[in-house]
Amino acid sequence: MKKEILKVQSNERLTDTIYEMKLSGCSSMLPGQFVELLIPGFSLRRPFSVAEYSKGIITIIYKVTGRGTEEMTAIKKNAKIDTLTGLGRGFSLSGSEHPLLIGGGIGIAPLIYLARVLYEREKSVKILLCGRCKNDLIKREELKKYGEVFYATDDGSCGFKGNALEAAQSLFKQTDHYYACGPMPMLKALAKNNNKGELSLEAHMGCGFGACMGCSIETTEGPKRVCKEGPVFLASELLF
Amino acid sequence: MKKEILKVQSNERLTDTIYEMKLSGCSSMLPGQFVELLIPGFSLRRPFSVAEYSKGIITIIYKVTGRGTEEMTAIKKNAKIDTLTGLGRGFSLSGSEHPLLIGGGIGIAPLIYLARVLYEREKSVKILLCGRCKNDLIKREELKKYGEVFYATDDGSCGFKGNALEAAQSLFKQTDHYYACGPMPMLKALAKNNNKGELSLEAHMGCGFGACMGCSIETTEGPKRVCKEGPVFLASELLF
Amino acid sequence: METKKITLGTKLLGYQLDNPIIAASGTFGFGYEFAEYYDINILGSISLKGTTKEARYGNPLPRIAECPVGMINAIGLQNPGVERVRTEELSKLKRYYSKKVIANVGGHSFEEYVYVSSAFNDSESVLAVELNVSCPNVKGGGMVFGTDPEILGRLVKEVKKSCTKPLIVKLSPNVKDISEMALSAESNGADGISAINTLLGMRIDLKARKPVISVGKGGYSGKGIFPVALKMVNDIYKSVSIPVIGMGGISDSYDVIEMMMAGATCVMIGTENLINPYACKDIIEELPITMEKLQINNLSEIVGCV
Amino acid sequence: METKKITLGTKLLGYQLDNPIIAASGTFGFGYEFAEYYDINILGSISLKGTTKEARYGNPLPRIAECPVGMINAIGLQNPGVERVRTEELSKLKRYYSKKVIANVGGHSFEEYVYVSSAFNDSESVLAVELNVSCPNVKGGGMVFGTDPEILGRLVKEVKKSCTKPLIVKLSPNVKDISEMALSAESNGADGISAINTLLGMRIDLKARKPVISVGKGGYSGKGIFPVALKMVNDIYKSVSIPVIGMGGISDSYDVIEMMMAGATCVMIGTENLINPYACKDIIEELPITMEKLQINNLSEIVGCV
Ligand SMILES: Cc1cc2nc3c(=O)[nH]c(=O)nc-3n(C[C@H](O)[C@H](O)[C@H](O)COP(=O)(O)OP(=O)(O)OC[C@H]3O[C@@H](n4cnc5c(N)ncnc54)[C@H](O)[C@@H]3O)c2cc1C
Ligand SMILES: Cc1cc2nc3c(=O)[nH]c(=O)nc-3n(C[C@H](O)[C@H](O)[C@H](O)COP(=O)(O)OP(=O)(O)OC[C@H]3O[C@@H](n4cnc5c(N)ncnc54)[C@H](O)[C@@H]3O)c2cc1C
Ligand SMILES: Cc1cc2nc3c(=O)[nH]c(=O)nc-3n(C[C@H](O)[C@H](O)[C@H](O)COP(=O)(O)O)c2cc1C
Ligand SMILES: Cc1cc2nc3c(=O)[nH]c(=O)nc-3n(C[C@H](O)[C@H](O)[C@H](O)COP(=O)(O)O)c2cc1C
Ligand code: FES
Ligand code: FES
Repeated sequence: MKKEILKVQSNERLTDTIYEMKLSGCSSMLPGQFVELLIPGFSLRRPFSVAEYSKGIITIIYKVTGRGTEEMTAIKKNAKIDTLTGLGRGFSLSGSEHPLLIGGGIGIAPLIYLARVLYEREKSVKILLCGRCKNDLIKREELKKYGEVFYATDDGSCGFKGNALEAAQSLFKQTDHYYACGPMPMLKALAKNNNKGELSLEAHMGCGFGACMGCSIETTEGPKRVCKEGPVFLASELLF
Repeated sequence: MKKEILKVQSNERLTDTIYEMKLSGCSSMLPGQFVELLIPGFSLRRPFSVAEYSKGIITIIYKVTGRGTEEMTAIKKNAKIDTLTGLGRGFSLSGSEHPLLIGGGIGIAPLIYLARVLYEREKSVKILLCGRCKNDLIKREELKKYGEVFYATDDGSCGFKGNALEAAQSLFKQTDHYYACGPMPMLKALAKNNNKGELSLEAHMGCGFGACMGCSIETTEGPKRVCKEGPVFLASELLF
Repeated sequence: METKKITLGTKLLGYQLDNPIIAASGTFGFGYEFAEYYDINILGSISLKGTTKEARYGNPLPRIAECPVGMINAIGLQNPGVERVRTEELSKLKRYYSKKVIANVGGHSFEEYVYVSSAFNDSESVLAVELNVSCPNVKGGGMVFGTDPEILGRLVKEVKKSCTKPLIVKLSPNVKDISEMALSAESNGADGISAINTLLGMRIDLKARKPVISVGKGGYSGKGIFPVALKMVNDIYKSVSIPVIGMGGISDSYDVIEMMMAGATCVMIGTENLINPYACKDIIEELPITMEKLQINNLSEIVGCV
Repeated sequence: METKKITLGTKLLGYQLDNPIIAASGTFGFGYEFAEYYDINILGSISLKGTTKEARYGNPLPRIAECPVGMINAIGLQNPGVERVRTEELSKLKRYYSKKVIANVGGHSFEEYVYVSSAFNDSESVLAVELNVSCPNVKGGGMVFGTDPEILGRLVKEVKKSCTKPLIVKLSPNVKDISEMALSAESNGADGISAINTLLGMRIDLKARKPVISVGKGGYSGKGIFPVALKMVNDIYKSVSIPVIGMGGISDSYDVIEMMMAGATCVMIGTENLINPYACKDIIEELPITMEKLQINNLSEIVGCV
């Protein structure tokens, strides 16, 4: 964890409700880790997974879901943001030669950086993107560079028509380890069906660095903090 | 009263602790009236007398006395400030042909605009500036344009050595009406000695426009609000 | 998004308000001064400055202290006395405001409360009397009535004997259990509850090394008290069946909706009027837009929905 | 300005602290995690996370809700139980912190409080036990001990029989009269008072139309409670003669000085640690500069000066 003042390089709309922000001045981020931005006018910091990181520049991809993220859309280039960086324990990077990445909606974001790193380590990467409709499946072109990409949508507007678990069934057979991020019901369904994976969770956070116990979940090994021992957990340790 | 978004034209240091800020976009201000600035990060607005007003531009001269005014010194050109303008009842402008203006320290500020207007109305204006030392006697050159200027300092570093009341004694003989603004002990002393004058008072304010009764003083005519019936009061109506 | 018919109309104590936004007592003078700034007829209603039997000047200055988010006041119920309020202030207000208002009543004794609250019996423009049993700024005054359920009950019963207007009891948050107070008011005849009044608070002038407020302590209001107000309004809502008027730190239309979800039938806007003289107007204008965003057609559907 | 010798040293319960800045319970974990960020030996002391007899997971998520200035928490005293705190956590902390700490004790029964508070009798690194009789987040728990002076008195008396460490009683602000509570603690043997714990508060998720916090309500802390905390610390200071540790919304060195002027011998920093992990460090570094500005040479000269 470091407290750093990052500088906004860009802040652009990707879809109706999803934006991409790049910030410079970050000293370290691993795939699956997150940052916490202090948005002026708000008391608590907002946590976001790192969607890409290279040469001190981090990318976050965020969905407007409330007043903080709404305010973020108005942040201009060169603005300075008080940020905690390098938070949490990210994805393991050496788990498998044939990893499967499963992203649901905005949960696709942290898989981008992960996919690139796994690709650079010469893993054979498969990526399953899930959403309600085609519009939810962000960053398709970029992800194609890092592996074979599959799609699933609830309305069938892109790829397989159905939910993540249904779409994952055949892919599960081709992997010994998966990484998933997305809405809680999706993660729950995946973990119950297949416990050889890692899931990135969300929780309302008081601090983001282990001080307040605001984000603790119960696991097979006792309570763990989403912000410190997580946000990435083994499917096998979660008690849903 | 109007709520207007003013734009900072300049914000410059005059002395060690006194600054001058010019703001544009103000629709109306009379001598002795005041504005209330909402400084970002603070709950209540800060009241300041208008030191000059012309063509929509107001000047305020402020002394750094606390955290709000300290913050104000960092405000940059072109910043926008949410302001209530045209507040209060200012100085009467037709009281006398030979007015005497008495300003103590930062209380000199509202007398500048007043002096100019009286001068333009062809009154024969005398101005007494009082302070602890020469440094306190701001805007001497400007005021000389509008009338005959006298000085009094506690340490004798400029003009008469002594306090405002002592210095005013001889000038009182040459006027039938005075206007005063400055620290409370000075105003009290003047009013007790000579009740043919108008005094501009200060009070901690909740609103600045008559809604909260936070600034009421007792007068011979019952309670009056510094922000609404004041800030200028007749010496004869004050109960010290 | 398709446009639906959004209605702000709200019923309070049998009276139909155009919207649930009421200016809170003590932050809106006697109302007419705001008529300089906008047409105050857009307001649901107005609760007038707290009124006592005799004219009162209140506490010495300073009466106001700033807080990180909010303020402390110790006005001490400055008002011209009930006779002049009833005759002069109400008729001045009538020139600008054609709806009914709420008369806010303060006091230091059973007798005073009874006297002042029944003085409005014949005032046609008064919709209800709001009994302020919670003003922290009057020596030997309101607070004791607002912190002891037994004494409060007796007061309410006494006032109801002679006051013919619907009676709203305004509660203090400076208690261990506000619902106990609300229950006592209800069971002794109160027609509604309003809450919360200010929290006791203090600020110190670091240079002078003494309290900012002349009388030492005062009432803390504004944004900083919102979470406390919300919790207390919800507690009251769950324990009584008379309507609750919610207030405390409301600064925008989202806060209004949150307060109504906690159980408020109407809300009052206080401190925000002092910082933004257009606060009530802004809120009334934003409210339908925010309701649409949150898919609320009718405010009554959300009252106490939590 | 000429430079004078400014000293931050403060005496608490017979123990000399380097400065009056103590990390507040529940916002600093068991301390050692902050050692990653700075040398925590600069702290006056640390109050550890509230500890109970058995390990507790606490309340379901969400346990945190944001407020306009501050936050609500309903952690529910998650902790590994006193045995592990005494053995594991304290010895982990010792590696990074060479001074003495304050053990914060929670509970739901006389027996539990007595058991846990005397479990630290032999812990050399424990300067004092802080009895949290005010946690609003435990069912059937702390709050009742913290809102009834008679029950509090009995509890303190009972704990004092077996706990050999100096005893600090941490009071709840959710009462009508906090000095009554402080007096009861003092007259039954408490060696110090700390205040305030969190105010009861609530927030609602407007889309879901239900409380943000899983258990409905929680404890409100942070800047928004500062004026209330200041007033209560002053009330306590004026009614007891044992030292008062002040807290509630302190976010910078000015707030520290204001709290001390109200009567605090030392202060605790809570929520601000969560927003700025360097909060205590920043405050300790700013303090001498602010003291010089305000012409304070020695902190003891300002304690309760108001
Ligand atoms: C480890 C982690 C990584 C995340 N990564 C991303 C990401 O890459 N992209 C993205 O769009 N979102 C991500 N989120 C969710 C994001 O933090 C929330 O959408 C955001 O905090 C909502 O803020 P708001 O002010 O718009 O919402 P509001 O509802 O107005 O927020 C009110 C409060 O609740 C908190 N809150 C609300 N929703 C969530 C949530 N889902 N998780 C945690 N806190 C919440 C806010 O932080 C704030 O404190 C992540 C969350 C966590 C915990
Ligand atoms: C009608 C009027 C006209 C004024 N004109 C001028 C002027 O032209 N130039 C100038 O330098 N000052 C003027 N003042 C005083 C000025 O308002 C205060 O110096 C300023 O508010 C201090 O703010 P602060 O944040 O620096 O001080 P802090 O002490 O940090 O402020 C804390 C709170 O106290 C209030 N406060 C503190 N001192 C005063 C005071 N003297 N009067 C009113 N409120 C106060 C602040 O507004 C704020 O709400 C005027 C005051 C009034 C009432
Ligand atoms: C300056 C001021 C004066 C007040 N005077 C009264 C009063 O006379 N009678 C009363 O019942 N409440 C009075 N109040 C309390 C408010 O009506 C309201 O209950 C409280 O401020 C909380 O709401 P808010 O946070 O929106 O201001 C006063 C509040 C303020 C700030
Ligand atoms: C997340 C969180 C957890 C807390 N846990 C405890 C606790 O275990 N024991 C305790 O006595 N107080 C606890 N508190 C209360 C704080 O120690 C402190 O009294 C309160 O938050 C007010 O101070 P602040 O405004 O500086 O945070 C907790 C507060 C927070 C925010
Ligand atoms: S958010 Fe504070 S411990 Fe995880
Ligand atoms: S400051 Fe509110 S009435 Fe004067």
